[in-house]
Amino acid sequence: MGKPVLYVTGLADVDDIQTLAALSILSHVAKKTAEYDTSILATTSRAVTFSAAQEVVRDAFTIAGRPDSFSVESVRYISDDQFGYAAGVDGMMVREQPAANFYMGKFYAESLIFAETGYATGAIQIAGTAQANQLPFFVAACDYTLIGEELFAASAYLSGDPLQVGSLRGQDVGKAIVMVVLVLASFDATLQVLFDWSFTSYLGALLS
Amino acid sequence: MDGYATEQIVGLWISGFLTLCVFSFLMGDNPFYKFAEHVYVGVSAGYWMCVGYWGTIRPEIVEPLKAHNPVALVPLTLGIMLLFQLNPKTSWVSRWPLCFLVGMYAGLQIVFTMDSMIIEQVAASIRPLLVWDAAHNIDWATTIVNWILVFGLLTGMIYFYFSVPHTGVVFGTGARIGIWVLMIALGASFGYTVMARISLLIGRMLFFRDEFWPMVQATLGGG
Amino acid sequence: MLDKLANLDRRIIYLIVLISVIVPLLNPMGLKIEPSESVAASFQTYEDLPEGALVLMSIDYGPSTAVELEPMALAACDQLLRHNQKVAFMALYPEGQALTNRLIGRLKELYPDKKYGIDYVNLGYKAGNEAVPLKMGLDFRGQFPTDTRDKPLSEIPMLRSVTQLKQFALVATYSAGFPGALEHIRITASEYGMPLVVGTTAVQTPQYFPYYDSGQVKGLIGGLRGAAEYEILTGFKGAAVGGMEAQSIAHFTIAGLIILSNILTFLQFLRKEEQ
Amino acid sequence: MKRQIPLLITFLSGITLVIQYYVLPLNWIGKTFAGWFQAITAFAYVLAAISLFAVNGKKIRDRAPGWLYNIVLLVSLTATLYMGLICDFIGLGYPGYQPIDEGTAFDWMFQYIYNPLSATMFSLTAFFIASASFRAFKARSIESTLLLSTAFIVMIFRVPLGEYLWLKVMPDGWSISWFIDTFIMGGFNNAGQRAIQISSAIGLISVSLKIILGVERSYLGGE
Repeated sequence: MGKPVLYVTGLADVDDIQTLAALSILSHVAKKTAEYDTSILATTSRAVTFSAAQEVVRDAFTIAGRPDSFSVESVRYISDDQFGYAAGVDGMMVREQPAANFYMGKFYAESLIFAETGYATGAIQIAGTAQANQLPFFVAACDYTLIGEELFAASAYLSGDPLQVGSLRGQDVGKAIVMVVLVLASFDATLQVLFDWSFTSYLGALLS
Repeated sequence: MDGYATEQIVGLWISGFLTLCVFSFLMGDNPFYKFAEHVYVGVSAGYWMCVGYWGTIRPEIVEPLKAHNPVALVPLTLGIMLLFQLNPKTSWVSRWPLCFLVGMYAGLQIVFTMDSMIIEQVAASIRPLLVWDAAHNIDWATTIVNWILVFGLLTGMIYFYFSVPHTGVVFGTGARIGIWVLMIALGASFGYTVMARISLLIGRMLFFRDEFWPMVQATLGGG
Repeated sequence: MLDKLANLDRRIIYLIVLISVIVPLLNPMGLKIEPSESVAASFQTYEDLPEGALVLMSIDYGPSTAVELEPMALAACDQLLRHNQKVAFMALYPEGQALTNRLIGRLKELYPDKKYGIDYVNLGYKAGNEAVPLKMGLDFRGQFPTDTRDKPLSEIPMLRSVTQLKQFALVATYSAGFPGALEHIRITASEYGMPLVVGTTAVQTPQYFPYYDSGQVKGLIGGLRGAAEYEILTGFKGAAVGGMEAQSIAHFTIAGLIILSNILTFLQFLRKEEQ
Repeated sequence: MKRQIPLLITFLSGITLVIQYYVLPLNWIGKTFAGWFQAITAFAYVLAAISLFAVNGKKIRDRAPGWLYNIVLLVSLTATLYMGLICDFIGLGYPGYQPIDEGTAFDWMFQYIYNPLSATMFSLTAFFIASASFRAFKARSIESTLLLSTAFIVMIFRVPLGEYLWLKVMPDGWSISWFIDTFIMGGFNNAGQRAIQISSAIGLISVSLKIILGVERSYLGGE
């Protein structure tokens, strides 16, 4: 009952990793709305993403044990054109007055139009994208924003698939290596400046 | 006739008209904008196909085939298989070329990402935390920048480190400072993006001031 | 009154922005522009090229970002032709080829004595994103067998002896997005070791600053501001300098809007506290 | 069968590209694969144009709402293809010139139709950023306050008027553009951008590995 939840997927098709992350998060959000019996509105701008989103929401409602309350109308294809998509979703925001807006996936300049209208309707707004130059606008206008890698981490975490979570762990090992090398090498460079001696120069002398 | 060839005059009138059609979107969606938008979609798809043919399909496929080089048959067949995507029943055929593209794209990412985007970037962030200037006292500016570079990157990476909850001294404060560094970086990017967007509008106003208006004066105003 | 002002109609804001751009364009103030370090470095990289050097210029932008990038490319071409060096144009962006035609049209006006095929040539657009710099580095003539007029490279005077990417003294990319500067940084510069100058839109400048800081890129020119600085350094009378005043007024307007909106929210918050 | 062979193609093309990069005598494979990759990408443009004919043709046949605009789209698509491709096939082209070269009708269409439409379409974002700045960009948390204040500094002092006013007010030893270049861009922006880019580069390599090894299959879409 009450106001619906609006879930906006980005402009890219299923061949883009950000759209896939958006669909994986959509399944989790749809499951939650099914459990709390609130309606969900998912909008897409590509035909293939549209059919994939329909599958995702139907499965989510079935898993949540309420296959009957899934309506085909809840997943909509708006338009392929960037500003046509923005205008279409804006119209829905003003008409349906959703309580919460999700913007997940690959967004370009139209991210501004969504965030602005969403803010004006007073909805809670959560965004997530890896598009570096759209992040400032989502951060400034939305209540919470998944930044870059967080979008993929969230989709892996929510999907619960051991392979996805495992690969997340693997990537963290890579990041840990970068952090350790950064700290040690900077410390080493500082020694070089202070005492004109450092581990690397010492090793270098040994090897040569 | 006063320095403007006829096709230039016709062209500038059409450009002016189409520019105003697109700007009319600001007053709300209307037939002029829809007209301009559909012309844009049609012309851009046509442009991409023509340039794609002359630039790549002809030299990679048509000419080798004319020279009876059989190797060019491979990209030709893979290309035609891509067109099967149009009909849902035969769309599985288009998966073969798609997989070649995706596989090669993945191979390219592995090969060209490690060195230029990770190793060289980390190397450039390794800075001494104390720097003397010529007179052998502390060069405060460079030292502070080095601290920001080293610990900014470190805390930023902690923020993107997901397998440990961001609580406690190291990871809690680390992630906290990390998000602040990211926010200042995104703030700078926000400022630059505003600069970019405004210059797009300046570009269109320059079109009216420097190209469209002189032409109108030259042709209608009798110079 | 407070609420009416807080959610002002969009169209009034559009009008404010339009006025803030048009007014300065009609009467310029002639403000001084200070060239920044990364733009001066790009200028110097071009200046240090030897006499008669051959430069590969990759036009990787479309009409929507031409306002920022075309002035940079034009000022650089003017600089090259003035030192009678040679420039070969290529494009990773489909629209880059047609915009190269426009550049060549302007160069013909500026330098009537310079000839196509001797001082500048258009090698055109190649589809395939990263695959183009990859193949170009392995076998330049294999990637660009002919120019856009189907003339083989062997018959083009300036490229007759050119078979490898290494024979170019410098690669410059004027890039609006993908494919563009990042592909040239990762492949042309990092992989094949070519000196690279990057001109990019203001939107992408922060993303490419780290590559200038790490030395992978010899120079970085960012946005209309960078183009204006470059025009001042080369003394080329271009479009970018004129736009900078409008840029200033518009920025002050938008900054004012942000401050006003936050003040209004704060006042609304105070009023709600009193009730 | 429909999934095994495509995944095998992805694996082979990815692995081959990685191997040929490290084994130098094999890099003729890289060259041939790059040629095929380019040809197939060009075919994707052909596919896009044909699917436009299919989608819009259907809408016109069913008289879907706004079908007049679909006719406008197809007319501009066909006109562009005629000027850039078909006129050459039927011999009405420009002898010795590709029909898309300088001075051709195709080039005129680009300069006076495609160019203004594309440039104006994106210049709309200047208006959107202004209205969003006023209505939605609030300093509601430490993070957004940091972001907006940095954006404010960059917006105001990266333009000549800002620098002019700063020099008027501050003693001349203090240069604001030096401060922005050194600390905001040279320090925080580089640290923050590197944190974002290095994390996404590591993520990119991980996803590419998953694609080549067939762990990540969702790009194949439904069954």
